[in-house]
Amino acid sequence: MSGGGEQMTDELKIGGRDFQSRLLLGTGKLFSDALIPEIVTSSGAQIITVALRRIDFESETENILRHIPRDIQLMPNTSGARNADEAVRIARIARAAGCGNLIKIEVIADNKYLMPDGYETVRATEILAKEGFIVLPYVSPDLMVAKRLVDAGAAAVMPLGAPIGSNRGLKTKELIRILIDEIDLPIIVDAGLGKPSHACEAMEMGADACLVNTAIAGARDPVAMAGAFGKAVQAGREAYLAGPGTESLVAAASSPLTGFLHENSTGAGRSG
Amino acid sequence: MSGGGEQMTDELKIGGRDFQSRLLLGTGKLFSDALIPEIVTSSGAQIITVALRRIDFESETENILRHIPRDIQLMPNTSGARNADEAVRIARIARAAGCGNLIKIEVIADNKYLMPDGYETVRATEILAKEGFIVLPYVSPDLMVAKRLVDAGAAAVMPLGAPIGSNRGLKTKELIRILIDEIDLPIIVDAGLGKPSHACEAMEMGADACLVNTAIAGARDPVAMAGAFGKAVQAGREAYLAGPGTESLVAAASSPLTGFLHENSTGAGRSG
Amino acid sequence: MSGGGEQMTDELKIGGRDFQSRLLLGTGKLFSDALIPEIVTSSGAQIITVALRRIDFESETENILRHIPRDIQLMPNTSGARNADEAVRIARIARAAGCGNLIKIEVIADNKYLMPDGYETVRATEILAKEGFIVLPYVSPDLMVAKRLVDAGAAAVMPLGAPIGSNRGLKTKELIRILIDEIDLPIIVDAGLGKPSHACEAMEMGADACLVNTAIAGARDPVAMAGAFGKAVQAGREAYLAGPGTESLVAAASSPLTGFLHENSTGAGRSG
Amino acid sequence: MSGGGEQMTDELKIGGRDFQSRLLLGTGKLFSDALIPEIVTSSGAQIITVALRRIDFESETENILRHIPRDIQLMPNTSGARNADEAVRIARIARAAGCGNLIKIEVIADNKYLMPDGYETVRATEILAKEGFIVLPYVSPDLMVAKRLVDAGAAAVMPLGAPIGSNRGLKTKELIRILIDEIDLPIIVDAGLGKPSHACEAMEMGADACLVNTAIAGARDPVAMAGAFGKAVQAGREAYLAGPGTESLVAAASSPLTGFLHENSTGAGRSG
Amino acid sequence: MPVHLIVNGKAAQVTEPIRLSEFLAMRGLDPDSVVVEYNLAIIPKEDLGKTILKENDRLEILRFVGGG
Amino acid sequence: MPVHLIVNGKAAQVTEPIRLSEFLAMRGLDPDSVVVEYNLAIIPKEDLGKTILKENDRLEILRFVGGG
Amino acid sequence: MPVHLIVNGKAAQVTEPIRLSEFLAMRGLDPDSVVVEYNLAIIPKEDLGKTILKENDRLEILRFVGGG
Amino acid sequence: MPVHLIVNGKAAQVTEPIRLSEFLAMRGLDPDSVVVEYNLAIIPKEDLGKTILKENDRLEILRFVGGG
Repeated sequence: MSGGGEQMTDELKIGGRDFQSRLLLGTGKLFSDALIPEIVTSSGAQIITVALRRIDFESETENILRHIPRDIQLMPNTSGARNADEAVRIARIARAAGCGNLIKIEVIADNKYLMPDGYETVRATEILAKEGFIVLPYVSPDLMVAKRLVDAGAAAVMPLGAPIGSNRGLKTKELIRILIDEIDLPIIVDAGLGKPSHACEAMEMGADACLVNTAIAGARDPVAMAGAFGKAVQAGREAYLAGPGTESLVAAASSPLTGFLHENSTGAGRSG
Repeated sequence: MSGGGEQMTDELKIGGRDFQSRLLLGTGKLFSDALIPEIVTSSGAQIITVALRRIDFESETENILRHIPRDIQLMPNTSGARNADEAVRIARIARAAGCGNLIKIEVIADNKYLMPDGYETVRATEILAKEGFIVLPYVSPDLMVAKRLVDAGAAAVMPLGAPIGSNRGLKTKELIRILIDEIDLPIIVDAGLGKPSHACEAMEMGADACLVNTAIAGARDPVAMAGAFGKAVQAGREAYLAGPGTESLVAAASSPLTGFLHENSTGAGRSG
Repeated sequence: MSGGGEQMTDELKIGGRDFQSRLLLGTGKLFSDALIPEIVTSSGAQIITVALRRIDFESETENILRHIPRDIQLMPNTSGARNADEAVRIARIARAAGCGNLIKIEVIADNKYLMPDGYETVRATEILAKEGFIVLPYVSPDLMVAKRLVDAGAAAVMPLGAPIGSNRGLKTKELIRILIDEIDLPIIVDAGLGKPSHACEAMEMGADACLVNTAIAGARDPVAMAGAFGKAVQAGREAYLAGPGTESLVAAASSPLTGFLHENSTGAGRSG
Repeated sequence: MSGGGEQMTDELKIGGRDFQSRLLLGTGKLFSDALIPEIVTSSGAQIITVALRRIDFESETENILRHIPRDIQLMPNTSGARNADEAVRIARIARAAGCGNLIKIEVIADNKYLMPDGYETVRATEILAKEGFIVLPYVSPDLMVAKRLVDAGAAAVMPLGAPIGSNRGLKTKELIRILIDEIDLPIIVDAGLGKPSHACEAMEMGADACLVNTAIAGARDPVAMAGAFGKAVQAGREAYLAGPGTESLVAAASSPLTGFLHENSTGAGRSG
Repeated sequence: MPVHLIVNGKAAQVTEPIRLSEFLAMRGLDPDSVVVEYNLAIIPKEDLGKTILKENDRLEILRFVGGG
Repeated sequence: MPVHLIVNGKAAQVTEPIRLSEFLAMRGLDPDSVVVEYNLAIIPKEDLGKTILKENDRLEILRFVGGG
Repeated sequence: MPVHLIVNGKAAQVTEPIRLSEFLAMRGLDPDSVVVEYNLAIIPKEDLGKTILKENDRLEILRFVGGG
Repeated sequence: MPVHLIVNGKAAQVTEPIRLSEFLAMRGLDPDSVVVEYNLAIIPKEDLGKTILKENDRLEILRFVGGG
């Protein structure tokens, strides 16, 4: 939904803050949280999600926050919430814990495909936006839900590309395209992006940012994969701003159409 | 085709020379050849194709070579050739003109889709390889043609992703995948790549490089688009080396599967 | 969602009635309503949608109902409704007009992409199901909306494949697949199917039926196209029941792998 | 490649004979050859491929020909051949054995992907066409190879949709589309079609026929699957002749655009 | 005395209180092919002759058309 | 006299009314790395020493973890 | 005196020069269901009884099988 | 006496036998930016002054242009 303009000033604006990077990182499923600083560096990400969970008294686990560089914007999610009230409760705790007022709403009651509940998400967004949160709701790419999120005061809309953690790619392209066209908020594709080319494609279509977790955490080399996603998101954004050419069903010579040595040639093809 | 290894030493080897960049540029259809230095810089490309044409005495045109930076490897193509003999003749002229011994073979007798002629291309490759050329043949992604090119002494195989100049993307993925798997030469996807995500995807599959022309020359801002392709090719390469995770049909939570506040929760989902 | 079993008894059950055909027809945009009987015959359809509109006193138009064969099940839609209340009002008028109690709920407030409003659709379904209607709601393929429709008493769920009238095909495959897997009601793909192969694919995935309008009405020969859709839907259904084989990345010979004349051959390939 | 015309006379012409059915059957990998008559009946196929193999003296196997109904046109293939000469030898034996002069050329030297060798196939076609065979060569979808097959006297061109037996579908659509557009012989898509929707799509694009083996033989119920393919091929052919409507990126209402009850409505959408 | 009506959202009038069935006939409409909503209530075909139009009545006269 | 609590959804008890900060210390938890909800109210770090646990108090002791 | 043959690529022998039709019968093969190539020439069914096997003859005995 | 040539596939002529380098100069071409094929042999830049055009010579004067 963003316009074009000078690349110098092409920043992602979320809740009044400007971000140079358009790749948001999830931190789940990493084999070690100690990788986070390197992943942040290689990817260039400036916004990072974390989740809130009950302490497990039986197993000693570290606080993830100590691995997250100071200048990074935290975005706690409300994972674990099955309805609006639980999401609201988690959001409040996260803010009280000093994580700031950015919150990713995630309300899921389906255990197999982890599909978000649009209705409850709208409700939670409404309540939290009124309380001053910067609300980024994770939803199915449904235009009418997205319109209600605009009315509810969301700061962005985060449609899924495919089920969470599936790595299947931009399978909902058709519907995300509509959100990009119709919704006057940043559109951040979240969930399902499995490879840098998927994120690149989302950005080329005009998405404002991508959130990636599983594809990075599940790679053999997460730091390198994070770097690849960072570049791909940038590439897609730059391509969007550079105004791609059109597709054609037949060929169009890239070398001149006069023949090389043929008199009166109307052109023997040549490539590109 | 390529192995993995340290990124430090991840270079594309063509004819005994090492290249850091895996994006090759075509120079056709630019609205001004004066853009070339900027495009080279933004893309990071190190190999550039040019064509050879008869002088048109009626119109004053400049020599493209003066716009191509010194340290760039030229790769003349044989566009205009309709059979092996013409391709051989063009290659010899290009080398005699001081362009070095890298040559892109392009033999096309079809004017609508500009599809290359595999049989004549094999013949030309055989002759030119024997004469000491570093031969990069442009072909349809046909395994048996590629095997013959190996025998003929080609330095790489350059299968098309879609018809030249069509911007349609990696439409021949299924067949290129087979070349990558079976052919022990660099595979450079040439023709049809219309967006950075297409090039990124080719690299993720294990292609060794991409050649792009129309998608850059036809963009509103060719310099920015060249930069986007440069990043996308790098992203795809890094992703290939980083070892992507696997796809799954169902979801896989990226936040922990213990519920947030639910006793005995087997997991309310959460995203990424 | 349906099981398998003998084809003899493979019927689509909607609201207590059994249908042999799994293709539902829309009647909009036909250049003459007089084509309907032929279209019904060629397609084999047994359920047909109609809309309700104000009389236009300026132009003489016929009553479409006189063109619809007696034994066909009418399914009025609530097109024109922008919210649940309007949908309910239209449904009641349609029933009062003697069209029976089958109703397709369609609530749309978006004029560009005609995307349905899931929230209002659930509300209308709830009200009408209580009043004894057999309710078939047209929705975006959102799992949580579909679950609410089950609770609201819907007789089927009708997710869109692509925007209405776009002929773009089964673009929401990823999400429809989830509905088929998780929702214990007939899933009828409605909107966007542009070619018989799209409908065939939906059925192969396990959809219970397809509703087609624009692709037939917009064909050069609507009667022939209706026949094609009828066969394609049946083909897809039969394939689903016949249990397709699995995909493989490499080849698997369909002729025997012993060579023809090669001693000790481990197999020269052969096709299929 | 075919024109349109009256469906009454829409026949596939191969070697001077007219066929009503546009589905050709392969007979490999069936768990029992005794299924053939039922498969022929359910599919409506009129042309059937068989292979020629050395007798295995150790195991008693039946002659497949006794299962093939009298009125079916046999099309032996040259599977097992690794070059043109072997293909020619097999073709001659098959004809001498009384199987008629229809022959499917299949020359394969690659054991993993079973990709055909276009060069050797052209050679074999040339020789056999001169000897009076009706030659149907199985090839990669390469335009220049197809043009040479036309010159060599082929009766049809049979491009692969994906590797043999892979069930992956119409993966080479982009290249087959070009053959359909440019080659003035019947185009029969052979190999790789895994589901009826794949065959349907090939026919909608204008392919003249499809050859299917693995997808039927590997189904849980091959007889039912053969029926499904028969219908899908017919559906695709009829759709091609019926002239499909065009795709659009936005929606196009299928119910009238006057609102239901809204004064001055410019249209609240409605579906189809 | 004229009777003012809202018919399909637009102002209309008849010169005297007439029956709904008469109104339809005046407009050339076959009662079998239309659906009539009279002040938000649907009027069964057999009752069209029993209903007499009066000042400020709201009529919706509808018909089934093609739709998807 | 023992104090009965519900901690993270499970029954727990302490032998006498102690401060929240003491309870965390007993469990080996660094107050800087956890979030404590006490009877549905979030307790700021600086107040952990002011709150004294009493019978039937409900505690949620939470921590930030990786999530997407 | 034994006659040495190559049958389907493998060495074989018969004890005396016999007709091709007799050879097939010995192997239990119905002439109607096989194709016989004899020293690279295809032998029509009606000629199987006319051909007498001799030293170093090469036979290919083939059959139609399922294929795609 | 005029000399007839075929230059880039078209008939051309010069009034007398001149050097290739002179021919290029007459046409306004910089020898550094063109490639010259003379009767199917490529002429190195340094030899352009040594070659004298004669009746029926075939010249191809080429240049590098953008290509993909």
